[in-house]
Amino acid sequence: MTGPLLDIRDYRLDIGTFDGPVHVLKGINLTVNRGDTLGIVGESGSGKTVLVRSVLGIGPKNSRVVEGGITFDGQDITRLSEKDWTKIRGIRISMIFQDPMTYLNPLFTVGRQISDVIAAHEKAAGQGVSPKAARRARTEELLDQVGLPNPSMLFGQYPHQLSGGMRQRVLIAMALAGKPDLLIADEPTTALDVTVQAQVLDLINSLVEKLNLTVVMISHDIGAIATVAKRCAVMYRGEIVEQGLTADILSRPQHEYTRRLLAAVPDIDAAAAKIPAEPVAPEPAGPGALLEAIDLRKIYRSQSGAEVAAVKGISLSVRTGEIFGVVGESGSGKSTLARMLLRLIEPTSGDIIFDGRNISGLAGEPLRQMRRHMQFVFQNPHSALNGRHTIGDAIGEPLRIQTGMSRRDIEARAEALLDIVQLPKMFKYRYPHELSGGQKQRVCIARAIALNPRLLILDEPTSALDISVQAQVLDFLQQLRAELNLTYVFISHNLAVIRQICDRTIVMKRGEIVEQGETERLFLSPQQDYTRTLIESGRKTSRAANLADHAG
Amino acid sequence: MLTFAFRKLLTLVGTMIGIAALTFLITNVAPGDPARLVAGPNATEDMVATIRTEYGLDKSLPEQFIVYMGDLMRGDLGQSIVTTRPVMEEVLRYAPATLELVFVAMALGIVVGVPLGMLSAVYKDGPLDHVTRIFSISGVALPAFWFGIILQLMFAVDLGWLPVSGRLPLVTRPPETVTGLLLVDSLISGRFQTFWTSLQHIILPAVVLSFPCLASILRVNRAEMIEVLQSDYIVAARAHGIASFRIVALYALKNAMLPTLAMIGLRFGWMLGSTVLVETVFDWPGIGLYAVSSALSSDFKPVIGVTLMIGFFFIVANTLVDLAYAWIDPRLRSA
Amino acid sequence: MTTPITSPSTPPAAAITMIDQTELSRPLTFRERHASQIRQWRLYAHMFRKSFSSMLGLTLVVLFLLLAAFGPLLAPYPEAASGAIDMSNKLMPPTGANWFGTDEMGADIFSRVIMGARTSLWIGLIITGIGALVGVPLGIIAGYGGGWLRAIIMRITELFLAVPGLALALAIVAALGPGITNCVLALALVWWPGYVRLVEAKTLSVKEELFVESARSIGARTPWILWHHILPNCLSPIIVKMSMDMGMAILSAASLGFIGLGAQPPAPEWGAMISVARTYMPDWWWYSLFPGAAIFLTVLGFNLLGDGLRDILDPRSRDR
Amino acid sequence: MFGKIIRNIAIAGLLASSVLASPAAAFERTDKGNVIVFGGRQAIPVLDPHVRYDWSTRMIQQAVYDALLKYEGDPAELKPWLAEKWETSADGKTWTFHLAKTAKFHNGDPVTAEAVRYSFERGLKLNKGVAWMLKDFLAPEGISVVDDYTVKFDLKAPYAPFLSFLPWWYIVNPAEVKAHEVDGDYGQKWLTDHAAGSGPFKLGRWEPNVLYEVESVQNYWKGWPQGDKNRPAGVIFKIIREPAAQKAALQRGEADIVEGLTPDDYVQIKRVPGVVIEDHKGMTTFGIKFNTQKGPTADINLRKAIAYALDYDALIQVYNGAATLETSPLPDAMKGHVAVPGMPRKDLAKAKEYLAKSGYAKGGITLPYVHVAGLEEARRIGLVLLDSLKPLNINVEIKPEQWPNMVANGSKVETSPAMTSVYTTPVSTDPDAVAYQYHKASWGQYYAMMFYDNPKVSEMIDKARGSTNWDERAKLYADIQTQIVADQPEVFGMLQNRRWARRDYLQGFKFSPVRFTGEVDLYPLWVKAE
Repeated sequence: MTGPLLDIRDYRLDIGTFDGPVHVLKGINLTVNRGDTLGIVGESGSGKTVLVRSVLGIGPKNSRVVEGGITFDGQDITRLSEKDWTKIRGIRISMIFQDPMTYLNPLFTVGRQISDVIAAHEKAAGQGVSPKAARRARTEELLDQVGLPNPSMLFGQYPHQLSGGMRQRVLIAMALAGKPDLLIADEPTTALDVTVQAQVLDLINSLVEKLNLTVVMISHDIGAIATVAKRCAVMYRGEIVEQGLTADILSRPQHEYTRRLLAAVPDIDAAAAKIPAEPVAPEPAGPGALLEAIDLRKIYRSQSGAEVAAVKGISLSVRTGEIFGVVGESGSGKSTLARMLLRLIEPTSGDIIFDGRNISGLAGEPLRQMRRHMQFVFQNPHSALNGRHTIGDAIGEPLRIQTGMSRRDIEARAEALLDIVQLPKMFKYRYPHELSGGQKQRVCIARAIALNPRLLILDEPTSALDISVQAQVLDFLQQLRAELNLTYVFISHNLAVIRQICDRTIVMKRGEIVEQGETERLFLSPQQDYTRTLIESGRKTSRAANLADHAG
Repeated sequence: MLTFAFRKLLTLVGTMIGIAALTFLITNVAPGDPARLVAGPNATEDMVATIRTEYGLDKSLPEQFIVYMGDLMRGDLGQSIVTTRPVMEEVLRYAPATLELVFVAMALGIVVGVPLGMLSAVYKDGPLDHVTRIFSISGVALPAFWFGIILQLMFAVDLGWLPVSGRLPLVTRPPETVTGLLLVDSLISGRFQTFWTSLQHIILPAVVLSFPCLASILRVNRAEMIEVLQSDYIVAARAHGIASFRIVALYALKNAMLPTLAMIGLRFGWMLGSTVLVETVFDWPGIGLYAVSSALSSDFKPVIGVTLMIGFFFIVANTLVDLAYAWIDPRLRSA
Repeated sequence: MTTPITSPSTPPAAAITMIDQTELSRPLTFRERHASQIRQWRLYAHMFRKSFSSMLGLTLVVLFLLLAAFGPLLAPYPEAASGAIDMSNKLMPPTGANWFGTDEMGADIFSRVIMGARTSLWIGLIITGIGALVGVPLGIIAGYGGGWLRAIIMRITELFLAVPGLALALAIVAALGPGITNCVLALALVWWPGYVRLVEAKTLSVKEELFVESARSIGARTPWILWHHILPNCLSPIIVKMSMDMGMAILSAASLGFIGLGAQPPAPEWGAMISVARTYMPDWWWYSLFPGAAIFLTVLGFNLLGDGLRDILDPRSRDR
Repeated sequence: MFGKIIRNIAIAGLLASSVLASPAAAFERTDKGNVIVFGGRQAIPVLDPHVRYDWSTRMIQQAVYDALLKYEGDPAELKPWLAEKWETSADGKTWTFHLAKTAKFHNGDPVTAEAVRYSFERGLKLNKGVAWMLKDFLAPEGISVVDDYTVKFDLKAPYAPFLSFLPWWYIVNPAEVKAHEVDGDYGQKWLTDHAAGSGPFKLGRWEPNVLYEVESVQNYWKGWPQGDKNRPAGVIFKIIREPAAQKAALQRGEADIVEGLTPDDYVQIKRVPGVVIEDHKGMTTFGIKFNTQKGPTADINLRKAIAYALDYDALIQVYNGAATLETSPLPDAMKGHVAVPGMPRKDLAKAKEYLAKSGYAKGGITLPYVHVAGLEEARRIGLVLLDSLKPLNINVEIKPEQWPNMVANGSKVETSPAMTSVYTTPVSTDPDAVAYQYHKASWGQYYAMMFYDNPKVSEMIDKARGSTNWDERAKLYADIQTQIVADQPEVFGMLQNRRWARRDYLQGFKFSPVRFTGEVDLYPLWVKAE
């Protein structure tokens, strides 16, 4: 029992591509002792997932270890044969995966999947597979351990019958089934709602304590890492730029990148330093508002004929020049609402008034004309751009559709727009897949403002982006609003972001407004339980709270 | 579930009527006078007219259509003008031979195609994969009629291992009809020699018929397996230490079977269509041969009847595939 | 076992930023402006070249196209295709003068096989062309439009698809009478539904993409969306299918020719040649062997090509 | 049931391992004796003798039914069969037949005059199949039963060929037919795949499109020419559609006799030991019929030009020599045939001469040549024609058509193509059977697609069929033949030989040219076992 459990030395990994080898990992040095909890933080492309998967022997196909190696419990596992891996993988090292939906086989019951893992473990341990009933008992015990109610019923259920949080717990139970020496958690909370995130992190913490687990957790969310890990490493472009005690890194970041990263994390408890729009004079709701919705409803009819209300009678009023926030968890109806405001989805009932004109009855040409003034920025910039069009085409498209501008003028305007969103002009010849997420979102914004609209509806514009990029985009959005005199409706599930930029906010739950008002008031003195829970959960995964914990 | 079944049944009836209307119209657009063929070479005009009247061919086309659709509702497919018998009776007589052939061919396709697809997915880009790829695409590209003739020459004429054509030797009396499938009937009546010879007779046509089908099952299965093997839950299963064989043969295969099943359903229909070629080459007395010989003598009621029958089998097969889907995929079961 | 890194969607960012740094005021060269496309095509070419079967397919198709284009120049006895006879020279086995032997009328089979390439090319082009021309618009309309229009189009499509194409085509040709025109007509008539289904399914998924919604949000009219967004994104599977269908159409036409309902001699159509030649088995094996091999290799070529194209253009699509 | 199936599969598996593919038997044997297997390409959809006939159907009809007379021998002669003897009145209108008293139907009923009367009445009333042969001259009421074994026919007008048609009118058992009558259909439905005859065979297995079996009758009233000992147990008519498969079946002994091989096959298979080729001169004429009323071929000079341009030798080569050129519109084996002098043969100079006289002196026209889809030889002759007319600068478009469409188009002057290839097989040995094709009254029939109109010829034909004096008729037919050749309504082609390939152990084969292509008299066949 001497020596570290996991020891990574000068690990260098290349991946072969069409354009030649790419250095994915460059000289990684990491040590994990028994009982350690190590967090690895990094943004997409930093190489953190490749690193932990290499530890499990499921790294990318075309990869090649250039230098260094990985030692697990004294055994060199850098280049193990597939046969030897079966004795380690899942048995001694196990993994919790990030997206609970795609990591469970949809065609097998939860119980079957877990008890198969148990059987595999028993076989590897050479003790012979125990009878079905015994494995079932053990499975139910595990399900119970991860805090799932009614394990015996759960045993026979299929993944699609469970909620996201429950599935994540099932994945954890699966990872624990082999009683592993080392548990790797790959972004275990990323795909979950804020409130559920907090619960899952609590569970992991309690399991670590109860079972004395050794955990390596990777995440882009420094808050989540801080909640679980005692030690922490920061990865950037395939390198570990900094490692040490989590508390130290959070409070005294040494590397420039770490500092930048920490600065980019929006703080739920920080009052915003907002860039004021022109007149911040609070106008009363009602006349004079740029956009009003009156009793909007959207009812879907399912195949069996049952009615499902996505939005249940929402009224709101957006003043000229403000940033109007809409916050809610997934399924709260916020995206439906946003689309209805722009008539991308037909409301079942209710009125939409834009600039004093009722647009709910518009159709055909007048509606098209309307669209000049209101634009939408979508959540996922990767799919909001047609992969077959160049960036120049994408930005020029609104102009081609809505104006009679000449080709040459459109080109010029597209270049100007690229300038505005701070992208090089060259990009007009590029295709979306060649751009990074942040760049793509800028293109989407450029496209949205091409026609000089008055209102932008931003549907989670940053949630698909890395934190550092998110910060840049948020800053940029605020600048833009000031420059172009825009009004925003800003939709997000991230309370910290909302607090950072929104003037007024509504909180939505199951298609209804739970609470609304000035953003600051909402955060300082929430009136509703739901709002309070949301803020609490948000705080749990936030940096400041944990910083305080660890420091104290 | 009951509404589901009812809806399926309704679609089936609707589609059958549609097919009937479609084929009726298609086959009646062109001129051509089957009555003349039947009346014989020396028949006088009034003799031809006798036959026309007897088969209602003297009526106008819309009238004939209405009569035909009316008969169809009563399950009457009309009368073959060449054999003078009810088409329904004839189609039912020839159908078992075709079904037997298609079943055996399909079984061959599945038994060979699925494991081969699995193997070439697991050893993707290996030598086996390359061989099966060329093999499978060759399978689709081989003209069935030509391939059939070549096999016949090789195995029946040259080597003499297998019979040239037909379902049974000449003097062998078919076993008592229970299912109409000789392989099954001969076993039921305990006539093993008959079973064995009818097996010998079915091998060549079944191989020819199954080859393209085998190829596409293989390809779909391979493509699906590759995709499934890359999927997150398989990665997870591997990470959790489940044995590779178990992952491939159980976890991944079950997931990959869904699209494979769809292909099997599709290919079932295709096979039924291709029997017109294979049965012609091998003198296999099924509905394909019946359709071809009727088509060549402008006897259209049987052609419509066979088309309907094939459509019917096809729809039934696809319904079974749908059911199998629901059986495999729990997400569909609860919906 | 993760997603292959070589997929075209993940080029190294370095390639782009390098050009960015050199952004100048001078007008850009063609190569610079189209660097992305050039890289994409190079990548396609690279992936295609790597695959033996794809290259084999391409070779066969190019060979076939060459034969179709220059058949009359290449064939030693081009008049053999138009029915010239030489009874004294009939059914000769392959020799130096007649590489593939002669048929029952003494015509040179080698020449007839070569001249058959053009016939087959036309058959394939017309059938797939009509199929796509009819099917693609209907599929897009059905997929994008929805409602009763979709219901009608899809009902009719399903009706056609419920009967195997060959059986239906057989019925049609039987009614219209044998001959190459009728055969092509019949096959075209049963071919379009495949495109409707393919394009409809693809349209249904493409129309859910955000960029379509995005186009709507900037006020694009439906025809604009169909033309600029839906169609380009349906193109890959259509190209793949058309390539495969070229082969299948040739094969189907040959099948009808074999039954005796397709092209009729003296038209040098391979299926019709086999139809005659089968009566000369096995003693005059060369007669059916070479046209059969020609069909096989052509169809194989188009299928391999289509398969290779699928791998690079549309890697996730299902085999049909 | 499934348990049983599974157990049986296991047993079958065991058997399979011991039984290898059984070697081809020389001929089929059953416990009752040898069975002869005839491999043919054409199915028998309807067996009813008064509804349908073609070669395969008639071969089986001939086997299970008897007629008053029967054709036998080469040249074909009318032999007494059910009718032992007959006489005709001086005016040629009344015919009386005396029946054999020993004849019995398969169910034991005697063949009586009433059965004969009923059978003829049935044939005439159904107005199908054979009806055309007699219906213009015989009404159902004209047939009367004199006594149990004597029957009398009163014709509407004298009709010389009357007797020559009788072998194709088979006698059915009225008692059995009436028992199976449905809705006054004269038992048509039942007779489709059943028989009520008195012939040497009765029906055995009947698997449509697969095989048809007949079993020999033990005490056939007329006895067996090969002797009762050699009498086969039966004959199986097996449908083998592919010539290659037929050939293989013959070589493997799976079939004892096959028809319909390609001309080249016959040459090839002749060399196989144990295989004998039956090669006989037939009566089926082949002609390329011109549309003489419309279009370019209305011009007799053009017709002559084409007739002189055609490569007649190639016609023979198409059949590998197994054919002879026509020397008259009538086939050689027919009574009254004369070799007409000056039949056109290939002579390009003459052809060009005629072309120059025609309205198309420079050629430059395209003429359609229609043949029945699937008829290989007709197609090949089309190619020969195409090749032959190239020197005249006349292009030929070869168009295959389905038989019903071809006949429909050919029934009117307007739609009839310029050239149509037509095979005709006379069903009797009387010259009228062929000559009448050139009568104007035949217009509309497929064999009259040339729409030949020569009043003089029509008049002579009418006169000849009404006469009872053979010498007078012979002279008339000689004139008719000469005149037709002079008018060139068609290119007179060749008479193809009738060929079968059989195993040498198959004995008793008797050829008679009046039968259809492929049709064989099954009655005298037998297997000589070593």
